[in-house]
Formats: sequence, C-alpha cells, structure tokens
Amino acid sequence: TSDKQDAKDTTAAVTEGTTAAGEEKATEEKAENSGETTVKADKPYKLALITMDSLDQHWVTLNEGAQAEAKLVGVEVKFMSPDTKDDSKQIECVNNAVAGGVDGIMIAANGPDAISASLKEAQAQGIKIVYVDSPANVDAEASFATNNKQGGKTAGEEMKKALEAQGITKGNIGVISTNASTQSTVDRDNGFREAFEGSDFTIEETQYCDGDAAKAQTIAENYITKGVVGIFGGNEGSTVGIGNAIKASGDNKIVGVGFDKSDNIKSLIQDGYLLCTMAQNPDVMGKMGVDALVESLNGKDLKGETVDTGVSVLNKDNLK
Amino acid sequence: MKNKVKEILRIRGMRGAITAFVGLVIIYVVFGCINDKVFSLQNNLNLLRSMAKYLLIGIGQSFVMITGNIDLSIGSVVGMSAMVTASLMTRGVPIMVALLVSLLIGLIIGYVNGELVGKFQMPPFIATLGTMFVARGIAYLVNGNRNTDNIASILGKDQGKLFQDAFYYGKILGIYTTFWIAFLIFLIFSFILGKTKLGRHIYAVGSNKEASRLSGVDIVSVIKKTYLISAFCSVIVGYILCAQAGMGNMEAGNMYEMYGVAAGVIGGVSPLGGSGLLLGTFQGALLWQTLENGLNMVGAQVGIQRIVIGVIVVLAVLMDVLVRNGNLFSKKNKQ
Amino acid sequence: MKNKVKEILRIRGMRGAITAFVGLVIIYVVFGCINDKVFSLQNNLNLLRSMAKYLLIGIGQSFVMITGNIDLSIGSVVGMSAMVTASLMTRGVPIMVALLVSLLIGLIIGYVNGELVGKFQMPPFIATLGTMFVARGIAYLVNGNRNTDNIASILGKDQGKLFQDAFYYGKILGIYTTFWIAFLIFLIFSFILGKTKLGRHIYAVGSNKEASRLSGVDIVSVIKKTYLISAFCSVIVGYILCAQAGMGNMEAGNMYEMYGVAAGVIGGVSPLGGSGLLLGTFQGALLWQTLENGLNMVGAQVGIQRIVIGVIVVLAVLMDVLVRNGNLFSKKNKQ
Amino acid sequence: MGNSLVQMKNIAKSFSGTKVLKGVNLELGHGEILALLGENGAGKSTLMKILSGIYSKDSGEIYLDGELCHFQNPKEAQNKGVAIIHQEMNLCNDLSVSENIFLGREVMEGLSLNHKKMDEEAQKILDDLGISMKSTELAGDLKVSEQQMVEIAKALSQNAKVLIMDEPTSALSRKEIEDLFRVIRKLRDEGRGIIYISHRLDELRAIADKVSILRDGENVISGDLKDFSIDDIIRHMVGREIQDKFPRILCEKGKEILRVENLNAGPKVRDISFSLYEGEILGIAGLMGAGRTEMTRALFGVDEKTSGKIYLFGEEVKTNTPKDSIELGMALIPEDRRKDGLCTDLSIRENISLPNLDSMKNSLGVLSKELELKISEDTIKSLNVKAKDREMISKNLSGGNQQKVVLGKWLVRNPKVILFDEPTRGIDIGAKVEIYQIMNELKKKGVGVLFISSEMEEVLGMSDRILIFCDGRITGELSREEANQENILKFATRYEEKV
Ligand SMILES: Nc1ncnc2c1ncn2[C@@H]1O[C@H](COP(=O)(O)OP(=O)(O)OP(=O)(O)O)[C@@H](O)[C@H]1O
Ligand SMILES: Nc1ncnc2c1ncn2[C@@H]1O[C@H](COP(=O)(O)OP(=O)(O)OP(=O)(O)O)[C@@H](O)[C@H]1O
Ligand SMILES: [Mg+2]
Ligand SMILES: [Mg+2]
Repeated sequence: TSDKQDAKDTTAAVTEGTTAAGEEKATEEKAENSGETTVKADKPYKLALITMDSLDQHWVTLNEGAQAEAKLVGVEVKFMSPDTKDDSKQIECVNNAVAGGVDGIMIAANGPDAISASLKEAQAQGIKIVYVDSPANVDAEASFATNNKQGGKTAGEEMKKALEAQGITKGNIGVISTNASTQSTVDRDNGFREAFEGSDFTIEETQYCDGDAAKAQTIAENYITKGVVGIFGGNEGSTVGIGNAIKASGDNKIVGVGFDKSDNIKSLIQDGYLLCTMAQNPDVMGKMGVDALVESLNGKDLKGETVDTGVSVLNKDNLK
Repeated sequence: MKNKVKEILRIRGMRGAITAFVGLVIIYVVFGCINDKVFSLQNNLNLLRSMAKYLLIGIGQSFVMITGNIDLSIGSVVGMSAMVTASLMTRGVPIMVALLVSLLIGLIIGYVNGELVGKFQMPPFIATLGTMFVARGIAYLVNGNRNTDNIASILGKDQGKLFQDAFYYGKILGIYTTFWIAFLIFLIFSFILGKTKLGRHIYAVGSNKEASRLSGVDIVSVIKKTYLISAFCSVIVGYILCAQAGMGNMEAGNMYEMYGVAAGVIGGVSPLGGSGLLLGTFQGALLWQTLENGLNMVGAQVGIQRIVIGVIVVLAVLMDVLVRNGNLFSKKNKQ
Repeated sequence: MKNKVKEILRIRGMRGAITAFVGLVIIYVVFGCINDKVFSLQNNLNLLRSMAKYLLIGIGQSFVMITGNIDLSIGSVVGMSAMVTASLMTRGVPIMVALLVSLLIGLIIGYVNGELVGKFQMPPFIATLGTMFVARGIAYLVNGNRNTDNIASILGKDQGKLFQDAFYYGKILGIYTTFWIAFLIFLIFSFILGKTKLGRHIYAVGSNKEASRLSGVDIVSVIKKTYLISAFCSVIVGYILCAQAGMGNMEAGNMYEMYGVAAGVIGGVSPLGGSGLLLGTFQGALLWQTLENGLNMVGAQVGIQRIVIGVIVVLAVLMDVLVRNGNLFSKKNKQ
Repeated sequence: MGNSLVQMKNIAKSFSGTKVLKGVNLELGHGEILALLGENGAGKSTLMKILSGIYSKDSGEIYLDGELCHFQNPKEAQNKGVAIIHQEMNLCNDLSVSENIFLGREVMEGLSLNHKKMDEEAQKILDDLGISMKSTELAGDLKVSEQQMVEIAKALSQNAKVLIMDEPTSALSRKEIEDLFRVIRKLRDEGRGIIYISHRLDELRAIADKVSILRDGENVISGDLKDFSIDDIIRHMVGREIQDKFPRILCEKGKEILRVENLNAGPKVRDISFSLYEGEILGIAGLMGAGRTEMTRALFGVDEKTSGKIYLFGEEVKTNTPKDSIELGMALIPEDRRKDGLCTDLSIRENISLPNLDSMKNSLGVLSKELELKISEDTIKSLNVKAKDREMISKNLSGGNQQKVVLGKWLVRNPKVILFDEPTRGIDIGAKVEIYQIMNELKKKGVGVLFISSEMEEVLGMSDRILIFCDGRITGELSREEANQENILKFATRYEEKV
C-alpha cells in the first residue's frame, strides 16, 4: 500500500526537489516569522506528538516547530516520544497517550505496519491521527511527510551528476545508514540505489552506524581505503561521519552526499567536503501537523490529504 | 503471629521482594500525584500489559542468576524469535508451525548457552555475549536484513488478528491476554523453583557447585535447564512483540537482558547466586515498568528518564544491601 | 631455554595473550586474502588508530575484571565525556579547561562505582548498570538533548584543528596520535599492574577477597582505584571520539563496555578475577578491531558480521578454556 | 604482671544475638607456648580473631606488653606484631607462594616491587621449615598440606612477637609436624609468644608449656601443662568423663560388599585393589599426599578413572559420577567440608535435604514441607547438632557441627558403603567420640565403612583392618592385631626407589 502512496507523491516531490534552493529559504522564513497563523482552536485541545525517538536533532526540531505553533493556536502539545527507536516502546507511547486522554496524536511511524493496530484502537476512541515525517498504513486525517524514497533518489541523482561532471562513469559507491530496521532510512537507501540503476556504478552493501557519527566515520574511512568514488549517508550521524572521513582523507574528489541538515553538515558542505545534503523541513511538518489536527478537531474534514513536505538539496551555492 | 512474620522474613530473598514492593508503591503514588491519569483504569491495564514482557525476561534471567550465572543473549533471542515468527508467517506458514519453529530455534540458543557455561565452564558473561551477537545476527538474516511486512499480508486479516489478539490485543476478564500469559508462566515457574527438586538444585548450584556435585546434583544439566528456561521466556516475549507490532523488527528486544537483570535484582535476586524469589522478580518488573510508564506519562526528557532509572536501580539494591548489613560479610568471599 | 619458555607460559594470563595473538594473525591474513586492500599501509594505519579506543576501554575493563568485578558504565562515560567536552568547547570554554572538567566528571562516576561496589559491596553488575544509565542521562542533558555543534564553530578553525589533530588527525612518526596516546597509557598501566604494590593487590583481591583482607590489603581502596582507572580510560576515549567527529554525539560509546570485556577476555583476562595481562588485552583489542575492520572491508552484511563476531568471541575463550582444562577444576568453585 | 606479653581481659563477643564469648581472660608470657583448648564452638577461633583484629570485641581489654590496644583491622594487629595462621585456608590461588607470603607487606624497590628479593626470602623461610617447594609455584597448584605450610611460612615471615596458630597441624603429616615444632621451639627460644590451638591432644606434651581451656565461651581453667593429664584436659573441655576414647565394638564380619580391582586415576591412584565387608571398618592410613583422597574421589566418581573395575555385592557397577555412586548406595564424607561438603550459604535443613529430595516428594512428586521439616529436625536431634535452629545458615556453624550436618545428610539415605575422608579433622574430642559412635552404629547395621585418617591412634583404635597407602599405591595391609604405629609407618614410607 505504501508503494501506491510513493507513486502518488513522486510528482510533487520532484518539483520540490528541483526548486530546491528557493524552497529552502522559503520554509526557513515560514519557520521563523510564523507570527500570524490561519487556524484557531475552538477548545484548548490536548495533543500528543510521538516521534521515532526524542534524540535526533530532526525530531527535536520537529517538536520545536509544533510547540511554537501550539502556542499561537492555543493548544497543548505533549512530546511523548520513546527514548530509543523501538516499535514496542512507540506503541506503548501511543497507548499511554490514549490513556492520558489526548484529543489528537501527531505521529512519525517507526514502521508503516507496527503501530497500525494501536492507532486503530486510538481512532476507535475518537482520537484524531495526523502523520508527520513517516506515515503508517492506517487512514489518518492528514499526513505531512518526506517522501524518503524520492529523497534518496534525488540524492543519488545529485551524486551521479557530480561524478559525471568529474568524468567518472563507473566505480564503487558506499552507503552508510543508521540501522536496517527504520523504514524511512531504508526507503532512502532504496531510492538512492534506484537512481543508479542501469549505470556502471556498483553500490556496496549498506553498512550501519546506529546513528553514531564516529562509527560512521570509521566505516567511511574503510570505504575510502577500498577506493570508492562516492559515499551516501542516510541520516545525520552517518552524513557527518562521511564528511569527516573525506576531510581526513584529504581526497576531495570523493563525492559525499547526505541526508538531514545540522550545523556540522552545513559547515562540512561549505568547506567542500560534502557535495550536498537532502534537507527535510521538520519544523514545517510540526507546524502543519498541529494546524491539521486542530482543524479536524474543529470539525473540518481534511480527507486524508498527503502533503510531501519535500526535501531541498542544500549545497555550497544555496548555503550562503 | 510474630514468629510467622519472622519465618517469612527469613525466606531467602523475601526481604528483597518486600523492599521492591514498597519502592513500587512509592513510585506509583508519586507519579500519580504528578499526573492523575496514571491512576486511570486504562493506564493500569496498559501497565500490566507492558510489564508482562519484563516479568518474563526477569523470570528467565532470575533462574540463570540464582545459579550464579548471567544470560546476555536474552534480548537478541527476543528479537530473533520475533523475526523468525513474523517472517515465517509472512511466508504463509501456519501460525502454530511458525511459533514452534521459533521456539525451537530459541531453545537451541539456550542449549548452546547451557553447553558453553555448564559443560565447558566458560565464563557466562562471555559465553552469552557471544550467543547474543549470533542470535541478533540470525534476526537480521532471516528476512534478508529487512523488517518483515505485516503478518496479515499473507495470513489474511482474521488469522493475523487471531494471533495479535491472542498475545497482545485480546482481553480476558477485562485484562489483556499478555498479562495472563506472563502470569501463568510466573505461577508455573514459581512452583518449579520453590517446590520441585530442580528448584532446590538450582539454589544449591548457585550456592556451591562442587558441594552440590558431590551430593549427586548433575550441575551441568541444572545449568542447562536454567538457560533453556531463560530462552523459553525470551521466545514468548518475542511472540508478544511480534503480535504487538504485527510484524518482525530486527532490533526488537534490544537491552532486554539488562531489564531482566534489573527486574530480578531490584526484586532481591542475588546476582551472586544461591538466593532469590520470583515473587521479588514480579515486583521488580512491575516497578521497572511503572517507572518507564510514569516518566513517559509526565513527558520527562530522555536524559532525566535515564538518570531517574539509574538512581532507582542503585537505590533499590543499596537499600536491600544496607538492610541485611550483617550478611554483607559473607558475600565478600564469593563476590 | 625450554625452561625459559615454560616460565613465560606460567605468567598469569600469558597463554591467553598468545592464543589471542595467533587468532589475530589468522583473522588478519584471512581477510587480507579476501581483499588485499587490508594489507595496504593506509588501512593498517587506520587499524591502529581505531583499535586505540578498544585498547583503552579494554585496559579499564581489564583492571576491573582482574579484581573480579565488571564496569558496565564505561560506554556511557565515554559518551558523557565526549558530550561534556564538546558542549563546553562550543560554549567557548578553553580546550584545557573543557578536558579537565570532563575528566573530573568522569572520575566522579568512577568514584561512585568504587564506593558502591567496594564500600557498600553492591553486586558490580547492578551498581554499574545504574551508573551506566546516569552517565548516559548526563550525556543527554549537558547540551539539552541534542548533539553539539561543530567545536570549531566557537573555538575557531585553528583551535578546533589543534584539538582534533592532538587526539585523532595528527601523526607522529607516521602513526596517528590516537595510537600513541593509547600506547603510552598502555605502557604506564602495564607497569602499574605488573610492577607495583597496587597491581599486586589487584590480583590478590581478584583471587581471594577474604584472604587479601586478612593480609591487611585495603580491598575497598583497591576496588575504588580500579574503577577510577576504568573511568579515566573511558574519558580519554571520549576525547578521542569528540576529536574524531569534531562534535559531541549523545549516543557515542554505546556498547563499548562489552567491547572492553571482549578485548580483555579474548586476551586471556579472567572475568572471574585474579588473572590477566594488559599485553593480552592489547592483542584482544587489536583482534576485535581487525575483525570489525575486515568484515567492513569485505563488505559483509550486518547479520553475517554479528554472527562471525559472536562465534569468534566464543571460540577465543573456548580455546583458552580447553587448553587449560586442568585448571578448570579450581575455577569451578569460584565461578 | 606487667611483664606478660599478651593480656586479654573479660572479652565478650556475640554474633547476631548469640553470645559466643562471655568475658574470657587470657594471658601469654614472653617465650611461652600456650595451648588454647576447647570443644568445637567453644570460641577459640573467635577469641583469636579478636586478638588479631579481624573481629571487633563487644567489650573487654587487650594489652600487648602492658599497652592497651584497640585493633580496628588485621593490618593494625600485624603492625603491633600479632600474626595468625587461620583455621581455614586463606591463600590467593592465583598468586605464587612468595606473592602470598608477602601479600600486604610487599618489598619495594623505589616505585616497583622487588620480586627477586621476595622470592629469595620466601624460599629461605620455606627451606627453614624443611618444605621442598619453589617459592614461585602457584598456591592453587599446591596440595592442602602444602598450602597449610605456606600459611605457616606466611605467619613466620612477619617475625611477629605473638604468633597464633589455629589448628595448624590438622592437615599435616607427622614429618611436617616435626619440622613445624622445631621452628616453633626456635621462635619460643627467641622470646616470642605462641598461642597454639589444636584438637590433637597427643601433640601437646611435645610442644606446649601452658594450657588454657575454654567451654561455651568461658574460661574453665588454665595453668602449666605438666600439671594436667590428658584425661583431666578432656574432662575440663567436655565437662564430663570420657571413658573410652576409641569405643570400638566387635561384630561379625559379613560377606563382601565392595570390591575394587586395579583402580587407576592419574599419578596419585595407581593400581588399587581391595575389598570391604559388611560390618567392617576398613582403616586407610598413610602420610599426607599418599593419594587416599584421590582414591576415594575416583572411586566415588568425583574425578575421572583411567581404568579399574568396581563391584558392589558381587556385580560390576559403573560409578562415573557422584550421582551414580549415590544411587548405588554409597556416600562420601569429603575431606574439605567447607569446600566440598556443604552449601555454606544454605540452611542446615536445605543441606540435609539436598541428596534426599526424592524421599521428600509427596504423592504428586512435589516436595512436601512436612516431610522435609521432619527429616531435618530428626537428623539435627539424633546427631545433636549445636545450632540456633534448622534454618541457621551452615556457614556460621563451628567445625564439628558442620561435619555432623554433612554426616546427617548421608545417614538419611542409610547407605551400604560410606567413605569417610578425615571425618574428625579439626573436630574436638567430644564430637570425635560421637562420630566414632555413629561409625559403630553403621557397623552394627552391616554397613561397610571406609575410614581415612592421618591420625594414627584413631585408625588403630577404630579399624578392624588397615590398608596403608604410599605414593598412590597400597603398600601394606594389616589386621588390627598386627597393626601398630611402627609397622604402619614402615609401610607408609615405602616409596618406590626412583631409578
Ligand atoms: N561469623 C559468625 N557468625 C555467627 N556465628 C559465628 C560466627 N563465627 C563463629 N560463630 C559461632 O561462634 C561459636 C564459636 O565459634 P569458634 O569458631 O570460635 O569455635 P572454635 O572454638 O574455633 O570451634 P572449632 O574448634 O570447631 O574451630 C560457634 O558456635 C559458631 O557457631
Ligand atoms: N582434585 C583435587 N582438587 C583439590 N584438592 C585436592 C584434589 N585432590 C586432592 N586434593 C587435596 O590434596 C591434599 C593431599 O592430596 P592427597 O589426596 O594425595 O593426600 P591424601 O592421601 O588425601 O592425604 P590426606 O587424605 O591425609 O589429605 C588432600 O588433602 C586433598 O584435599
Ligand atoms: Mg576454630
Ligand atoms: Mg586427603
């Protein structure tokens, strides 16, 4: 079922992806001076935000976006995420939210299937669900997600372009991701590989760093020793690791492409160690998520619209 | 009457169990005051359901700890069980068969642990550290480094629902099946530990291997059995996680071995062997879950959560240690 | 001559060190044959640099294990050290101060471990499980639940470079500083363990606490010192990870305590206490890193990697156990 | 008065409520050897542990050379020149002999240890004691007897003013005892004071000058040894007459129960063959290290056999594990009761139950509390174990009572064959006689009793027939008529002439 979704969103994302530079600016504007907002809450609803874990900067930013909006709209958003990426724990967080008597839940599904059942239970109790970042296989009011597969593909295409610009048309390419059991990063992985289908490049077996930049760097260093022409990082940790490894190797010909944005990644790009990164807009997700929940609680039917909040390609040029 | 109380207090590990119970009540009330929803029926039902897996893990780990050993492979066996069960189901294997195969593989790991620790007398810490890696590796491989799809995808909705209700979503007498399963196993194993020959031998081996051997106890088979029990409990937890998520997650059960140790030790099971009660483990598991649940309900930061949990673990045992200060002396030699 | 060899073999833990060395060579060659890049200079330099952190961890854990205890807080202290150091630097604190503060906090954790295990005689497994949670919690809190920015962002490029080169990117005599730091510490602690009173008492305590106490050894202070040493090593590793990433990562050092155990035990350090050599730990760390590095170079799947690592851990110790089958007997009672 | 070396004045001590020492006095002069005597549990070790700073006294004073001392820990006592040899082995098995001897008092050379010096000095002490042992050997590889000698060497190396020996000879052979006494006398002549605890009353004349007797944590009497006859001493110790030290009874020797043929197990058990008959006590004599324990361990299936046949009631049986042997109706009272005999953390009840759980199951195969309590209560009563109650942790029992518990758990099974390995080691005369009584009871019931002992008198006193071991072989067999100290020793020292 999730594939159908992908297909549907692809078009949207591509446009987003290409209008990268401008988009990035735009969204950042939105995040900062979101002084006025379109929606107002009829009642002071109690909402829960449940992300995959509460540590990645990505989730922290998403939460900040949500909290900021919550103030303006006049609702309470409780950040009830599990301490680590773990299906079981995320499900229990949903259960806790239900028991905690919330009116609506914003959730970033660890996997599309895992929490479906407990979400159905929640809906059965009249609780509204909205997806942020990663949807599950249950029809919700709305979902504001990155199309990770598409994002990965865009990353692949960026790397391919850069390599061909160097006149490189074949060689090995390394892939580092956080772990094999998080759907969103797996999708990016697949998308990235898709971009190279039919080319003479060979993509290495994916290696996992559990989000630890240091471990990612060690892996990247090994890739470099093996003589890869490019490395893709599926999340913030692995991207930083790759940047540092390329920096250390002193061989800037190796093309590093990453996912997510953080100050470290930005500086690595500016210094030219990374080609670019696929920046998502978590703060936007958080904001739109709150709005959507409030609207549907106010009684508006959002017809389960799925908005691809898009990935924007951050590179040296648009990071001024 | 007074003597009766004395009698009970002298049962090895009873004091620990009581300490844990007191701690439990305190924590529960404290959180309840911060967020009254903690006392809500729904939350307590959730509590019982979630603690079930820690109880099972704790039981397995307790058996191993009472013989003076440790089982680090628990978490991985949980993950392996969840993955094997799920990936078999998503390949259209009938539920029952899937469960049995998964159990079998789990028990094999347990058996290997038993062989390494019992027969070859490897340090348990390192032997089970090895099988921990192996079991996790299997969890990755069974479905080719991918989490499984929804089990219903092949089995069909109702079959899937049947399985998920049986282990997680169903209720009996208003309480979730998960709890009943754990509770049943708890009763059975409490009986085994307290009232059977095997149980007594487990305490004896934990207290003095050589003396037990000279008294005709087959220490190797006793140790093996404890590891099999531990593996069995882990597999059941694997089922539960699989039913809960309706799929297999390769990382499932991460760190559970530690939760097992925590549940046991908070409940007064001595990691040095020779003493402990499953009743204590029950309290320990419930305390641990109440803590996690409460911290989540009040929306505490991860950092805070970690610290609170750590402090509680230490305090729980420290209290117990300080209470039976007299016996401290004796521990020294064994430790 | 023959006697000389015998003599050497009789040194506590020497056999383990040798077993490890043999295993190391085999593994290295095998991987080298699969992918000749393994033999490349650059790879070997990387190898030495990456093994340095396992060596340090291993040293700390070995000291603790030789007294018959265990330190589970190592990984968290590493993470804490990395986070504290980095977040201080990103707040513009001078490098030296940042390092000292981080060291201080690390040693406090070590001291607490020592108090709990040595003075209050808590089971080391549970005491350090508690501090493991606490230290990790601190790692999360110091920078408000987020990884730090790049340390250069405030310190400025050259200051940042200075620090990063000192601990990771710089070279001396063509070999990375990371290795030299670890090697220096290795030499110092080898001396302490082998040639000083403290070292001797560490073996004694691990071999028989009661006997040591009766001989006037202050076992509490000995145990404390081992935990301080362990914390010290962990903090240094924290610096290294911080220098490597140029930032603080909250999850840094996850599972390192286990790697420490692996390095030590593969190198012939007995987790039952009383025997072991840092020379062995050195081999063990190198073996472990060679394994990780090799599996990585040949691009093995995670699943395979886990299984291979698990099997090797077990085999390494099993071999040692089987070799000294005779001594097994005596261990039995202690186990 | 002031010139006495040690003075302990009404020392009191109680453990978890039970008063163990009730105001005991003790005095030791320079150049004096004091024999401290008393039944098991009289409080001897406790008193000495207080003097050496291991336990803290509840009340009372300790004077060393007239100076009032309060020892907080063993170290302080050591510094004041008090050294103790403990009743239980206290060596670090992973450390070498010299490392053990100098533990806590290492010889330094600047920052680092002076291994060479320590090894040499240790070697010197060992040679003094006439022990053939390298100071670099691992303590764990030594035999119990040798470990005991190391303990002694360790205490001597502190050249203390006061040397306490808590049953140093309980694990020693005659030769080793001779060497030890030589050294003790030397120390006395140097003006040191020695407190000597032993249950081997026969030794006393050879070594002690003064004697002080405790009973139930109180002084009974003290004075010059020459004023006491052995029988006086015994009377004072147990508080009653003991007519017959070796109450041997005669009964009809029945048919063969156990036959061992060409049993081999490692270097210490070589080609052992013998038979044991109904209602017979078969004594096994020999010097320490003769291989008797190994023989019983191999026979009982504790250690592996390399070859040999075993027959019970004429038919061959396999005893590859203790379990086998026990199911065949055999029982082993091991030499080292703390290490091999008891689960010291478990209660008396649980220890007694351990090998008897099958007989405590009810119809459903479930352990029945009632049955268990009854059996343990009965055993405790019939062997009159001195304990607070059946739930007392066996670690805290005194030596004799621990041995009774070990015995008790086997008697419940009423076995056909019992192997006693040093059953009376470290046990007071009163308890000894009780154990002899039990052996007689068994004998009357037609049980075959194998009785290993290093105490010549009791082997001679109790056995119907005596096998003598040397170098892991049987070097002689004597009927009790022929048997006497001389010819036993003759066989016991018949070593193979090494070619
Ligand atoms: N640590 C302890 N805790 C509780 N009771 C103890 C402890 N140590 C000794 N006792 C009790 O104190 C009494 C005296 O013990 P002690 O060892 O001094 O006797 P003893 O004269 O040395 O006997 P033996 O000749 O068998 O060595 C015994 O009844 C024993 O049960
Ligand atoms: N397998 C073993 N493990 C540990 N200790 C042992 C073992 N076998 C023997 N010993 C100890 O070594 C000591 C001396 O060894 P051996 O058994 O040869 O002498 P022995 O003939 O038993 O003398 P005795 O019976 O008087 O001690 C014994 O007291 C026994 O406690
Ligand atoms: Mg005594
Ligand atoms: Mg013997």
